[in-house]
Amino acid sequence: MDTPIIELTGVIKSFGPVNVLRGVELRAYPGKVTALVGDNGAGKSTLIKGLAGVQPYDEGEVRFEGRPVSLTHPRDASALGIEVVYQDLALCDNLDIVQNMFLGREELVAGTFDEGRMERQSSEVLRSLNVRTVKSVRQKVASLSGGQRQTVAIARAVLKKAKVVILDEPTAALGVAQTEQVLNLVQRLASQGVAVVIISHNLADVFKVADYISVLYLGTMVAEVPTAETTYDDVVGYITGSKTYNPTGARA
Amino acid sequence: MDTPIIELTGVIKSFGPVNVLRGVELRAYPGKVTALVGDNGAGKSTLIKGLAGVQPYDEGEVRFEGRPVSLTHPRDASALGIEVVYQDLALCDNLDIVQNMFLGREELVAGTFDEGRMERQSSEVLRSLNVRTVKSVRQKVASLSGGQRQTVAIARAVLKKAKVVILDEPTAALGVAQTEQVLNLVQRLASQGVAVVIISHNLADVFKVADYISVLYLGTMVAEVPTAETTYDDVVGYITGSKTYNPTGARA
Amino acid sequence: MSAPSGNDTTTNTTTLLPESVSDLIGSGQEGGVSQQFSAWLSRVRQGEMGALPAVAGFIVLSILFSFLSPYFLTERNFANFLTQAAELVMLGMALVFVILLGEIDLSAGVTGGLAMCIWVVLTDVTKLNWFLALLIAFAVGLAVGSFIGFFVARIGIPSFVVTLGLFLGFQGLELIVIGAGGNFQVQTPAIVALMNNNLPVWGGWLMLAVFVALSLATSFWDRSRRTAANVPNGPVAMVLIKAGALLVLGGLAVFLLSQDRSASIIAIRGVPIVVPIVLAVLWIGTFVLDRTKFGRYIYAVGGNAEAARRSGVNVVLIRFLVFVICSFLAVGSGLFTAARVGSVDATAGKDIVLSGVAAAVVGGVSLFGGRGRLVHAAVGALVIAVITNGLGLLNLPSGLNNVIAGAVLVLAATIDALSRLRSGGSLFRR
Amino acid sequence: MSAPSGNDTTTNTTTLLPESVSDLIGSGQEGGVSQQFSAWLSRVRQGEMGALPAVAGFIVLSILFSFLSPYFLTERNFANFLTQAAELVMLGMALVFVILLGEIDLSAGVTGGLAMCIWVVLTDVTKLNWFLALLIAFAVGLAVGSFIGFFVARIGIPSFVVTLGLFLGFQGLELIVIGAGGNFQVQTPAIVALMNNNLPVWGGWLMLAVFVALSLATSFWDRSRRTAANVPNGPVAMVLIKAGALLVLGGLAVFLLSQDRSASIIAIRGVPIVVPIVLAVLWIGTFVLDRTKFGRYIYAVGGNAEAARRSGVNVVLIRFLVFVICSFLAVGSGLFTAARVGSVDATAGKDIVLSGVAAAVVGGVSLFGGRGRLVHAAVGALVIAVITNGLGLLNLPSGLNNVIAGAVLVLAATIDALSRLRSGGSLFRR
Amino acid sequence: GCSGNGDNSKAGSAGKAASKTACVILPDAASSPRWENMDRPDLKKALEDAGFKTDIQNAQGDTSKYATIADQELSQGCGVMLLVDYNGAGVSVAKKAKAQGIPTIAYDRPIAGADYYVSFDNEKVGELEGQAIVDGLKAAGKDPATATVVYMGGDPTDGNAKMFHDGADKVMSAAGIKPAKEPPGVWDGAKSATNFEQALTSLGGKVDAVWVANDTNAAGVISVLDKNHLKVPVSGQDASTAGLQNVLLGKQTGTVWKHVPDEAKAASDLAIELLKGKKPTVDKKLDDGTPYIAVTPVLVGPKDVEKVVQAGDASASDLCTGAVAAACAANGVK
Ligand SMILES: Nc1ncnc2c1ncn2[C@@H]1O[C@H](COP(=O)(O)OP(=O)(O)OP(=O)(O)O)[C@@H](O)[C@H]1O
Ligand SMILES: Nc1ncnc2c1ncn2[C@@H]1O[C@H](COP(=O)(O)OP(=O)(O)OP(=O)(O)O)[C@@H](O)[C@H]1O
Ligand SMILES: [Mg+2]
Ligand SMILES: [Mg+2]
Repeated sequence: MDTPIIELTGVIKSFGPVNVLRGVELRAYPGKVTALVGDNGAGKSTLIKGLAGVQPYDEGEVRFEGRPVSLTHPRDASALGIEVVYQDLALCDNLDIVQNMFLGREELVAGTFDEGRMERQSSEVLRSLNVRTVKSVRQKVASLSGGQRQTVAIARAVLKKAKVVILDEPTAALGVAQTEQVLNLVQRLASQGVAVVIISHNLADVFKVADYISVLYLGTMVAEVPTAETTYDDVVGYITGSKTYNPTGARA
Repeated sequence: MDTPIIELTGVIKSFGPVNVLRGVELRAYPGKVTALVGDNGAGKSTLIKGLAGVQPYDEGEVRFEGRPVSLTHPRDASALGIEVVYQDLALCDNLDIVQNMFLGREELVAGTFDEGRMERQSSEVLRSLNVRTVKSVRQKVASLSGGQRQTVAIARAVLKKAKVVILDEPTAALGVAQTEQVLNLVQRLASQGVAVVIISHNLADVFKVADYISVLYLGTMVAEVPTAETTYDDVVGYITGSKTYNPTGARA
Repeated sequence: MSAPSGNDTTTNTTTLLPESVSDLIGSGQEGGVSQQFSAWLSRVRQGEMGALPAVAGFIVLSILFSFLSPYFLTERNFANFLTQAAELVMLGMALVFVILLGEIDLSAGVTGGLAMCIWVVLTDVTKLNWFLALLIAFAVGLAVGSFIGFFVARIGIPSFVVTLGLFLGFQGLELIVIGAGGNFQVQTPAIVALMNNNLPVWGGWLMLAVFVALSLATSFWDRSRRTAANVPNGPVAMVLIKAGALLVLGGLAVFLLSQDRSASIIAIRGVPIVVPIVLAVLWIGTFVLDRTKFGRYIYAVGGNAEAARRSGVNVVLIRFLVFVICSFLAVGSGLFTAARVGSVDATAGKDIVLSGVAAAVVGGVSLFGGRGRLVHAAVGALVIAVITNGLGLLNLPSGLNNVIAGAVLVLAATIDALSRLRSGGSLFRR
Repeated sequence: MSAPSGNDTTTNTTTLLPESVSDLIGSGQEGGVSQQFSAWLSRVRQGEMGALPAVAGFIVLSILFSFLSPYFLTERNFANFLTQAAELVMLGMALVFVILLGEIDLSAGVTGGLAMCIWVVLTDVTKLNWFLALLIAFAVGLAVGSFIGFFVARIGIPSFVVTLGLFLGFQGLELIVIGAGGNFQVQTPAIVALMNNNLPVWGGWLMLAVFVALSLATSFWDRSRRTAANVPNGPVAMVLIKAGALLVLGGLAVFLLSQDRSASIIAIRGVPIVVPIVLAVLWIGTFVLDRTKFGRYIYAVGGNAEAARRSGVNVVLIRFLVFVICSFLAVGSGLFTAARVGSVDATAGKDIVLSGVAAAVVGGVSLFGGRGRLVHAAVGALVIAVITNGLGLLNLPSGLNNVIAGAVLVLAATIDALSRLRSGGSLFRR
Repeated sequence: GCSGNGDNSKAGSAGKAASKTACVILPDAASSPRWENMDRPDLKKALEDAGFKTDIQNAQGDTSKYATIADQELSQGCGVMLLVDYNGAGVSVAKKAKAQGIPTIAYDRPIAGADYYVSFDNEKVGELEGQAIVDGLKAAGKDPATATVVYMGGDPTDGNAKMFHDGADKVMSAAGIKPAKEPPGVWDGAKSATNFEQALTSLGGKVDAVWVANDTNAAGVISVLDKNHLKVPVSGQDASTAGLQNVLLGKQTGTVWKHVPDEAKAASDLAIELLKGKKPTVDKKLDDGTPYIAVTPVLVGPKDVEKVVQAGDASASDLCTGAVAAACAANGVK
């Protein structure tokens, strides 16, 4: 069994009367891809936002590389090397692509921006994600198409080397070719030792890239299973609540 | 050959120096599902927004039921019975689900709202779309998950009977079961004589529901083909520009 | 090919549902009184507090002032307070309409002032019938509102600039209308009575009865509609509790105002005439905002103008109309000031507008648009008016008075902000 | 299990790229001068016009006034205009920082006024060294800014309310500080010189040379960085054209100001001392906003605070700091006023703040945050100042003067809005 | 103020207890520093020394606030009301007070319906200012009839500004002066400076004298004159620190000094009589028959500054700073 780099236990999160997460567990392993699946409104994004420090959990323990850590601010997460692509993308519409990609991590020379270097890097990362219709990296993000925005958000997260990369439905708006590239990217990241957590409703994709599949159902983690040991139909069953997972291995 | 209810010819749209649509043609038929596919940034959403009157075209002719019409405002489109689900959803975060679903088409009694009736109808439509995690139809849309928001936007578009329903990547954020329901819905709409235009990157879904497939490549319509007469690989080829469509039938 | 059935594109509900679904999604109306109460409590904890912090601020300030001055908690000061606050409540309500769209009207105060200058000159100098002149004054309000609305909604100039231009320009116009150094007395008894006379004692009770009846009537109408649609209704006890609370609090107020509060032998008693007028505007405005398409569209445009536009809302028209309403009600506010001061001069309405905006904001209306109600502005206005009222009893030098007024305003807003913050509402604060 | 390589989580670029890609995505720097120009033109047509409409408004107004008064286009009035505009330009630039976050500072004017009251009392009455007193005055600005920043950024009170509170409170404080005596003379020659003396003629030319050199230096520095990164550079001719334009226009201005503009025998010539100061602030501020993390984060927070927060930007700190900067620069604006008027009284700075906000908005800064530059506010301030300057030459009665000032303001904004509208930019106007 | 009141707060008894209170409403703090810095302390001291309570408030240039203050004072009860009118707001207050049987004194500015009027004569103030200009022109050897004189009045929305203007204009036009320019009136040094600078520019930089309504405006005007190396007759009023300094420096011809304690004393004497329940008689009467106590203002030139200092309306240490020190010595200001 691998040692998880991230381990969540007993995570609880409520919005007023709505209990969104009711004691959730989650593990992510370096060099592996963990898929997080679940129905709409199951609490996947809420779980992720807690890990990112965006919306701290009400209760629960987060262990990073074995140590308990507190994640109350996005800066806590990025200090640990956690990069996140949010479902709602979270880009600044008034800034251009380069500015968005380097926001909070600008390249400096003598205290001022090294625009040339940032431009080159943005351009290279976007190219590697098979972007063909973006005319200029100096385009304002407001004027991008849905898929282009999503690509920028993904590019932003993989620009700097991270220990954990979390992607919340990264391919939802992407075309066939781009989706292919992102799935490749996910596998490449994992092969470099990065722990990847990916949320997706596309089970075909999930089965293509994931090492582990975690299923969230109405705010509880109902299954946490190696991809090799499960089937498409089982996972659909866990997601819709029509099947229950009975772990056969040593993991509880 | 069917008579199209909507027929676009020579549609051109530019944003400053960027020529997004360069003389596009499109047809949609009553009782049929037309899929519009294309790479990210190909101009699909731009094409749709023109049809919805949200972002009028620079040039080009729009014929509706044979007559040329001018679509310069969303109200023009809804007057013709065109309903649209936008890729960016376009919901008012400060309003609740019922208020969003009935925005612009509120049910009145004696000049004031008939809240009861609107509540019931919202609830019923959402249920029919397999929504299980929404606690209350009086929840503010701001607090919904990505998939829940998308479901609300779809429900809004099918609440009233329309002649044309246009869906811009309606299942992008949806779970497995919800996607299933939406595809069913699309087919049910078509069977009632509605002309449906659906944009999707998921070609499996497209082949499941579409009668015609139109492929947009860098702002030009490179293929317009009945689903039955083409294959998955061909369509991918058109999308990525690696294949060219040579119409074999009578349609040019 | 089968065409869809005729022209009923927007009138009929869909027939898409596989079968009629019986188990509805909740609507927050389920459960008994205690459940309703705890749901409300958790909404409050979530940060949806509306005017609650402002109410708290008002109570805190009132307690403070009643310790500092023995005159604060007298029937007489209560009545004074109501008339003093009336113009600010009115202006605050006027401004809510534009603030709900994320716009501002810096000229609201001087619009009222200018209309009153015109009114007073028409009645005093040209001897026009005062009522006709009043109609003209309100027409001026409508014209000003249309002017602003046109420039903001059609031409697209930021409302800050248009109304700042009018703010400057109208001060000049007032001067031209009134003449240098001039001022005119308000001599129309009906207008003076607005602020200086009171309803007969029975009138106050009648007013209360009418408002309680209205509250009950709308509640039961809603219930009947919900029953007809076969959706759950909240407990009937809630309706009665609300009406009861209105009856008790309102009854206390009317009772206090029915006592003689004169310092001389001539008795002064009864609810000031301005009170039912302000309450009527509040009720009608709230009705429009909550229950009509126009009101709903104001919130929609304020929340997401593009989404509203795509839903077929005539955004330009809505934007236009809120300025018209604002200017119209602003004339009402100007009228109250003129009636209370008893004269109109060339600076009328110059200073009140920032307080009006502050009233709305303190009450919980968001300057970014889309969130807030008329009653919020009304409560906010009471908070600001109680600062002036209370400090006025303390006999402080002018400089200190200003300093304290400013400090108390920040303090009141701090109460508001802290209560929202503690409840985790910070996420949705812009 | 292979752990990722050590601690370099944020220092190294990714090694994910399959191979180094050679064909870059464009960056708008490609092509020759004519292509650059047509790209700029189409950006303008798209609605990205920045201060262009304000510049147009300024030119139109100038032409108008030069027809209406023969004194308008004189060297003397040009110099007067520059000193009259300086305080508004400064305040407008101060306000840009907070407006970029979608916030407002209604107290900016009185903050400057209060700081000057303190300064003048310290120098005139307590006979403190004027420079030390000036340091204290600027420290007051910093303190006020920190106060506002704390309440807005940490506590979460809307800036409108906090700064309205201070607007009221500081008027009281000014009164208390100035006390008996009512107004005090500015007797420090160095301060008086700011607005009333001029650079020697060679100083004006030197100033011009410095700014042209700065412009060239930054451009060539940028080019060298781009070359190092191996990304395309714009044509070098563009840099020279810009510098040349600066040289010609600036040269004309300096030349005009180098003529004797005195009506008496004692010659008055040279660039007013305040001009290089304002230009330096403009240059430094623009540098910070365009080229440093802090500046970038201001735009990010103004555009989408939540996105900025998620990117690790310390949103609270940014929000705090913009208020500190605004108040600090506002003291500079107050200083200019005091120097020009030659005395400080208890109402200093009361009326200027709305004009400051209007300057920013007229110049093209969005009140909703995220869009605008310092130079926009500067140009907007020139537009507003030219209204006052031009009308002042026409000897109109007071009321009419106000009316025209308001009307011209709306007119100037209309030019602005119409040009944006025609260019189809309406989509992005909120 | 009221904290010493041992009575309970019932309206009736509060009224009786407070019949020993003198209620005062001051108009603003902007048009002149006198209200807060002189009238308030003087009135307070005189009345409280006589054993009465005072409730002194300032309407801060806002008629609406004026009415609010009046309500607040009347609700605490007043034995006499001493009102400084602000743009007519005093009239309805006087009416209200009368209805409650409270005697009213119009202080410094006339109020229709008040029982008494105590004032400096505002027109007289204007006349003195006008005289200073005329005399200044003559001293400079200029013919008033052909001299270029700019009028810098006060805020025209303030009724007093008109009286100052009319008084000044009476004297000046009698001497043959016609205003060369009359920019919009303000009570604001900064705007006054801009307005004057523009007027001066439109006169081609030539001016022979500037009638200015008060010292704050004069400071702005003088700043512009300095910048243009001009020194011409300039008027003012209030004997403020900056004004007196300008007078000493010879940049301002004179400032009209209204020795506020004189006016305050006349008013407080009258108020005390009224509070004691007496009905004092006054010899002078206004046109409408209102008893009128007039206090005369004084024009202060460089040689008279010492008088102002002696009277306690200015302090030599405030005045004689920097460049003014020499002028102080020359004019015997200690
Ligand atoms: N701020 C909030 N206030 C109230 N309820 C909320 C809030 N945020 C989320 N929720 C609720 O929490 C539940 C989980 O939301 P979440 O966004 O985590 O779902 P998800 O699993 O990511 O779904 P999707 O697949 O649709 O993205 C939803 O029912 C949603 O309505
Ligand atoms: N307002 C705008 N200004 C400039 N360019 C724009 C604007 N809107 C869209 N574009 C550009 O037009 C192109 C087409 O955009 P569109 O949104 O139609 O793409 P799409 O086919 O819907 O892509 P996706 O599958 O990613 O949603 C993109 O390259 C986009 O950058
Ligand atoms: Mg989600
Ligand atoms: Mg799209």
